[in-house]
Amino acid sequence: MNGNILEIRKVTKQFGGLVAVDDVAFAVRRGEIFALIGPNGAGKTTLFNCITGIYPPTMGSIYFDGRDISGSRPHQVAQMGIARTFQNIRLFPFMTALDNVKVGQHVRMKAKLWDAMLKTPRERKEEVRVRDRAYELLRYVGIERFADHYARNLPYGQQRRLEVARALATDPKLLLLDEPAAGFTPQEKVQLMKLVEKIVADGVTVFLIEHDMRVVMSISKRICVLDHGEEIALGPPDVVRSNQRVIEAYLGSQGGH
Amino acid sequence: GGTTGGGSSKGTIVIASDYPASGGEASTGIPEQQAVAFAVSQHQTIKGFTIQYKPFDDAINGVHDPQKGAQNATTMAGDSSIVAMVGPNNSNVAKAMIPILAAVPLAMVSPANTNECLTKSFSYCNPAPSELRKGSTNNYFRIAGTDDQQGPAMAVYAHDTLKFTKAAIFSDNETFGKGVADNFQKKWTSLGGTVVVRNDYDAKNTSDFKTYINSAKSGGAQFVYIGATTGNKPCIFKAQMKGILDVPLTGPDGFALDPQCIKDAGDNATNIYGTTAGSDPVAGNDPNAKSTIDAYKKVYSKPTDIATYTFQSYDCAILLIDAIGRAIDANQNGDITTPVFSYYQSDPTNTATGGWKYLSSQGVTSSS
Amino acid sequence: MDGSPAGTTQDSALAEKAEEVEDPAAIAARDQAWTEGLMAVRAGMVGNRWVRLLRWLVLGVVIVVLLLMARNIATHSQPLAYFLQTIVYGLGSGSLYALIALGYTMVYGIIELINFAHADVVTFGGFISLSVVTAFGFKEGVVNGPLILLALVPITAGTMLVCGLLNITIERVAYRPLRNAPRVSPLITAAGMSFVLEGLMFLWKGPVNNHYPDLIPTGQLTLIGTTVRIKDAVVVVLALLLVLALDTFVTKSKLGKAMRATAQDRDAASLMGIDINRTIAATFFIGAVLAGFAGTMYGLYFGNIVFDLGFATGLVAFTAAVLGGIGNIRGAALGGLCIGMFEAFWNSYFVSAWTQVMIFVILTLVLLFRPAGLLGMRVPDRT
Amino acid sequence: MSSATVARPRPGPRRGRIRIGRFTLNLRDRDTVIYLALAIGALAFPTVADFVTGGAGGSIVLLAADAGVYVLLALGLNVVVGFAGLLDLGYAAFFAIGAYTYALMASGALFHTPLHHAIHIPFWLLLVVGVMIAATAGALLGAPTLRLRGDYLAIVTLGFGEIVPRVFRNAGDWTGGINGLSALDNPVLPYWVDGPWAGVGEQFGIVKDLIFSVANPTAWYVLMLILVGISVVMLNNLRKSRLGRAWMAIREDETAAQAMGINTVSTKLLAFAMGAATSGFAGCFYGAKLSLVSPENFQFQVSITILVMIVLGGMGSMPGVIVGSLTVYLILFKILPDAPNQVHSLLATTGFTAIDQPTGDWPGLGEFVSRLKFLLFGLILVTTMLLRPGGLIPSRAEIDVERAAKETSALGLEGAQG
Amino acid sequence: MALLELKGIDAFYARIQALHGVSLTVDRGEIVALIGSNGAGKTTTLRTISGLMHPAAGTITFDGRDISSTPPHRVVQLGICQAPEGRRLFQRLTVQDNLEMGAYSRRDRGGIRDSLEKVFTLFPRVKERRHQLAGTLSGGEQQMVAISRALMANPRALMLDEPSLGLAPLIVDTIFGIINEINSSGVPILLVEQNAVKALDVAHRAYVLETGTIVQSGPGKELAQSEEVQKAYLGI
Ligand SMILES: Nc1ncnc2c1ncn2[C@@H]1O[C@H](COP(=O)(O)OP(=O)(O)OP(=O)(O)O)[C@@H](O)[C@H]1O
Ligand SMILES: Nc1ncnc2c1ncn2[C@@H]1O[C@H](COP(=O)(O)OP(=O)(O)OP(=O)(O)O)[C@@H](O)[C@H]1O
Ligand SMILES: [Mg+2]
Ligand SMILES: [Mg+2]
Repeated sequence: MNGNILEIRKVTKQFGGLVAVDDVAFAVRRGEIFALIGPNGAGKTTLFNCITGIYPPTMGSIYFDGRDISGSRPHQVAQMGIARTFQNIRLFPFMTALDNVKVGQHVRMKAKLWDAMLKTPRERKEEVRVRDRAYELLRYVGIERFADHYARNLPYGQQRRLEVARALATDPKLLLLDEPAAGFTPQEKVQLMKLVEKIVADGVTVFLIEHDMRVVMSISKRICVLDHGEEIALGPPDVVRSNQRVIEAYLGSQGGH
Repeated sequence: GGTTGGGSSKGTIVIASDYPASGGEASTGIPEQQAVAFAVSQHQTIKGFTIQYKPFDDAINGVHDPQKGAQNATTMAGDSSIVAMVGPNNSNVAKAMIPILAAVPLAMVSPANTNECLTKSFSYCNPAPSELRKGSTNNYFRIAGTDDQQGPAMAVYAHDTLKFTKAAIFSDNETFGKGVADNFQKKWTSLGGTVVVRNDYDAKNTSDFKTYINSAKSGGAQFVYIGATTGNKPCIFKAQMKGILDVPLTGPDGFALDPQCIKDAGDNATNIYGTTAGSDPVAGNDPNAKSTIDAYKKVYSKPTDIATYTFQSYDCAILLIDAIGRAIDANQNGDITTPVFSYYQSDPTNTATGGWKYLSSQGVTSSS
Repeated sequence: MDGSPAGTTQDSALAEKAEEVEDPAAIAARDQAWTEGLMAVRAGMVGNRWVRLLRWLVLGVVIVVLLLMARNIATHSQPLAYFLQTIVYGLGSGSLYALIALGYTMVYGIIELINFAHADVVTFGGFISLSVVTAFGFKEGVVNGPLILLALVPITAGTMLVCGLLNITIERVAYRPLRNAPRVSPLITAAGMSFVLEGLMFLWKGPVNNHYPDLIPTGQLTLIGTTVRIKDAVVVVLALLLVLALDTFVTKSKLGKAMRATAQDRDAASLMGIDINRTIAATFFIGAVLAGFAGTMYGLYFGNIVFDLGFATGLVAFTAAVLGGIGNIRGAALGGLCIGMFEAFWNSYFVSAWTQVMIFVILTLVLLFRPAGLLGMRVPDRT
Repeated sequence: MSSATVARPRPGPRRGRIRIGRFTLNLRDRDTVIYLALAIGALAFPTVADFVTGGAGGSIVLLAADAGVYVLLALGLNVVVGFAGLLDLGYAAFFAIGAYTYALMASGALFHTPLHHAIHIPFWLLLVVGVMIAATAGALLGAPTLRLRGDYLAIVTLGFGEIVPRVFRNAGDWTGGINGLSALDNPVLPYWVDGPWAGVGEQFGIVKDLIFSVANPTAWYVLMLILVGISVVMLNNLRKSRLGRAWMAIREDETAAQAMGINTVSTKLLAFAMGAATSGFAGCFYGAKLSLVSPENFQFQVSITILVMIVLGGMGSMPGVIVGSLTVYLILFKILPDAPNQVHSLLATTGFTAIDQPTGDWPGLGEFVSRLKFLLFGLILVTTMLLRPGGLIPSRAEIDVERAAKETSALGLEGAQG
Repeated sequence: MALLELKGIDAFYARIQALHGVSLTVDRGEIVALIGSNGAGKTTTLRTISGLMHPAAGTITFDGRDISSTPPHRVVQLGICQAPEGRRLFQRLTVQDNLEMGAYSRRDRGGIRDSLEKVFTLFPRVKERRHQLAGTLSGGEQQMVAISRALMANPRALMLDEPSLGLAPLIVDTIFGIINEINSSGVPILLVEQNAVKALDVAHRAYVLETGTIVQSGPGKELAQSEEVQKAYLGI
């Protein structure tokens, strides 16, 4: 095993005639913040979906921690240690923030059907542990005071945080964030960056998709750029920023930021 | 049960009934209920006691429900003014009620249960009648012909009188219908007849009988036998035969003698043969029956007020009222079951159908 | 799942993977299948391997049944005539199912409600036209011949109108107030409305079968031993015409488009300037107009109507709508025809006590392979 | 940040709480109060019934025991529909399976089948076996539905609801066909279980087994109470456990649930299995008490009735479901069937017998009321739903939806974003 | 008199009050920006104007008519059109059908065809995908369709709710270009944006909304200089 936590090996994803991801190959290193950028419809979310098992890749394979995970089902992928957030927030709207996070810990719990029905001491102990951990995570992302609120009633920004907390609850080794800063004010973006850095510092690798160049350029170690499903650049922010193809296809005037 | 005293009369005696009186099955249940009410209205007192009538409904959401039947039975058992009941209409409700009322005991007389295993012990009966009563004495009587009689009777008639050899047999796939059809088929084949097609249709889900008619036609059937009750559309079958297959329709009294059948069959209402467990009260010309029927029609004038088992239900009520009289005479302290049974042995004169008379001579109604 | 420790399932899944060496082309082919409707529901289904296994199993069963049917068909004394006649009858009842299924599909399509009361509106329609027909004294033998059609057309039209108004009223009273309530609440009022309608018809026409006079002129055409009566032809042709008209209307007309938009996102639709209340009411109206037609046809074709007819018929018609792909007009028509045809064939060649069982078995199988019905399509769940 | 707009005070921590050993009762919690009231009501019921009817409470107590069957069914369906959000329109199928399991294994029925050997397994054992079989059936029947979402699932379950009773009806060799199976065994409680104090020396001065029979309504009632009690406790535990949260997560957003590592397939199967298991309880009790099962009594109407019970009570909320099932049961099995007789006697006592007499088209008021039953039931359903769209005792989530819906607009536009 | 005017609007979600006496105006030919942090009530304001929610207190007038309790489809027919938050496309209709739905209340066939052409030139990507089902588009593509759909109505007043959300930087530039272009043809625009830099840059006037209350207003450029705004919304 090498320093790569995730390896995308020549992955292609087609929808009918449309090639959404075209023969993409790169690796995410353990402990880094890796960003995936590219114009709208470039195939970024699709690649996330391939990684998390929502779609099987048409061709190619994906290795996580040295194991081939292509074709695994989403819950298996989550069990192995990949968590994600969604481009359009997908919380459990009629569950409290606390319960949302508790659901996140599902894979790391051991209680069996009988334990639950009979409320065995084992189960009770585990529930206490899960509850404490959930509060801890809510505190971690800064929304502990919303613990009792239904997810749907949280303001948008807090929903994003909650989604992160829920993802972290699965104890991931790799966290995929799909446009985490969308709809944030600059202030909130700064807070988000801090949060992401904290997460990485705690030993989780972060792989994110983001359109805000200020966020991307300032926190990511390396960036991969997709255009029309193809990889057009890969490297540290400085290199990518000055790449002519990237500027043409994606950055435009904002490239300077 | 027992009789209670008090008031101006010596006391009040209540006769109960248990029929499906709501939803689709009300087409038979309500007239049955009305017939009992009518019988009671004709005999408001007996030997100084006032007779009252209390109907129970065993249908839930329009379908007869044995659990409801059992509940009704428990209520009857707990109500000391109720001495006997008429009904039920459905054999599986009877199965739920018999064990409860046998323990009391409280007499039940059904105009409509035809399942032979309720009273007769055949090897295939599960449970045997005695098991059903769980050791108590018999409390259950009926005046309806059992399924093992009507079917064979028609088979013999079709074979010997009509000289047919090829039959198409159908049923509504319900307790009564399938029972008679099975028994018909057994007898028919034993007589050497050919069965060109045998199918049991789902009455609720079937409106289109043309495929069945077609299968009968292409097999060259000389007549059709359907085991069903009127509500389960045998006569609509006949209506749809129009222009496709012009052969007689035969069946049990469950529909064949029901005036509703003539309506259902529309302009194809000819050539229908039926067996009956007794003499047909409506078509027959027993003057006694006719006057009763006319009196009933005066009160209940709608055509839908007469259906299958309506006058059989009336008979059951009359039977019970007479038995109550005997019980009072014999001072049997409210034991109606014994008089009811003894009544079968004697010679009745005042019922609308006389149906039970025919049956009692066959000795099939009680297995005591 | 609670029973299996986290590790084992995943390990075995990986082990399986390792054994399977599939060439890219095969993977691509499999993928193609996914995109065609299956992929959409990948989330929430059993692993590939099981699906493939099941597929073979089911295919086997289907082949056996087909062979049996073929044998029965072939060994019949008049194979061809009997077969064709069965088709004719299957088409007849199938087109009635189709008509009723349309009402379910339209309402479901727009407000995702299984409108349990729909088939009762059909029955209601039948009773209305029956009453008018009786009031005018039309009976078999009294009036016949083509002239009767002159009377039947306005009667049917009137029935359709009355049913439409009735359905709009029902929608207004029982469904609209619950438009934002939990999904099942309107389902219960729909069941309640069904009881109410059946209760009313029970009071009105009693519990018995009501004979419906056989008014369509007699006359028939016999070819290769197969008889097609005017009745059969009228029902099938009119039903198909209506389906076509409706389909064109929904796909082409502005109101039709408004319906589709309203179905998908009510808020957004109203932001386009669509009056959603009117659109939903219109949907109910159209569904009920078809119901009125179906009710009259039902009476004329089968010769009777009973107050609780809707209960069982509705179940089958709704099944037909689902089979075809609920929300899809052509799907409902196809589903109705399929079920009518299947019933006819099963009754003709097999034991009819199992007909209903087989219908639902087939429905389940079809949904197993096309989770959105025969013609239904589902948009993948985008993340 | 807009925390101020949504922040709401958390309920006071300690007030209104009673501690009993390890358990704390929170009297400010609506559900606790309802459970408490139900429990007290249930315990007092036989005595009260006896008192009110002047010693003839037996039939009411039996009625209550029968009602328990539906309570169990509703609780089970609530797991599938209310917790996991899987609309099941064929729940009666599992009820049928439970009842037939009892019927075949606790009667002479199997003697008449190709097996030729009757099996008489005691009721108490069959409770467990029946639950297992029903749960297995639930999982098996659930399997093909798992790929389906929303109402496609509903229609397949509806299909099962139609298939299962028909199979029982058509497989006459094994199931008694249309005639069903009857004369099933009654449960027997050995004397050493109910203790010498129960049936001391009636006949020979020796203790004897307690036999459940019609003559002994309280026994049935207590048995049902215990079954309901066990189910309520277990299902409530489940609801608040890891599994319960997984069900709710699936209900809310299946894709997101998967992404959280929930195996939706097995979790949904478990929901079906748990729902079916509860109906297995109900089926055993039903068979044992009625001593009869027949295919006609597990039709679509039963499934719908149970669904009506849970929706009317408040889907997802267990006390709501209990109250709902009791209410609907009371209406369907007591109030509506009794109405005509009530009218008869009311008219008789008030002297208005004239309008109770049938004349011409008028069947008499009592009879008329009897014909109104269908209509009345329908009207009750519609009006209750209109007045309380979330049910009589809605779950917390539904209270919220309802409020939002009411206040968002009178137009019927959606409040929440799609 | 202003074309669109809100006076003292209160709005509620269940128990939660989302707007507290919000007053604002949009004049003919103006671009007005509405900025504020998450959950401030921006979307709620737009929903109230569109008639998707009705204010508990206060009045909304458009062109002199009170539209406080007008249903949304009537509001659209009056000429106020909105590209809602969260795109809200008709997922199972094709892109082209979605665009046609945008022109639902228009009757001029020729005009509709012109608008379609115009939208296609603005967003080539949309043209490329016009036969695809809207539900399968990528997030950004959906956003483009949502904006295009609003343009199809040929509105008298346009409201855009976070039009740049989820768009690539290049497209964001395009969007703001388009906003200017539409405005220069005389259509007033009420713009809700997180990207306050750009929003304040194009806006003639702007309002700052905080927890349901307007806390600041003034010409866009001026607000961009304001210290609080800079700190909270410009990330400076
Ligand atoms: N299920 C699907 N069926 C058909 N086409 C699809 C499907 N999912 C995605 N696509 C197409 O694949 C392409 C890539 O989509 P994807 O969501 O990956 O883009 P993206 O890079 O995330 O873009 P954005 O930044 O706008 O979110 C898009 O053109 C989209 O239309
Ligand atoms: N459907 C709802 N139910 C309950 N509360 C809601 C709902 N929608 C919004 N809210 C609340 O109303 C307030 C205002 O929300 P609104 O959506 O108008 O904010 P916004 O300014 O548009 O924020 P954003 O930038 O996140 O879109 C927030 O506190 C939010 O939590
Ligand atoms: Mg994306
Ligand atoms: Mg907003």
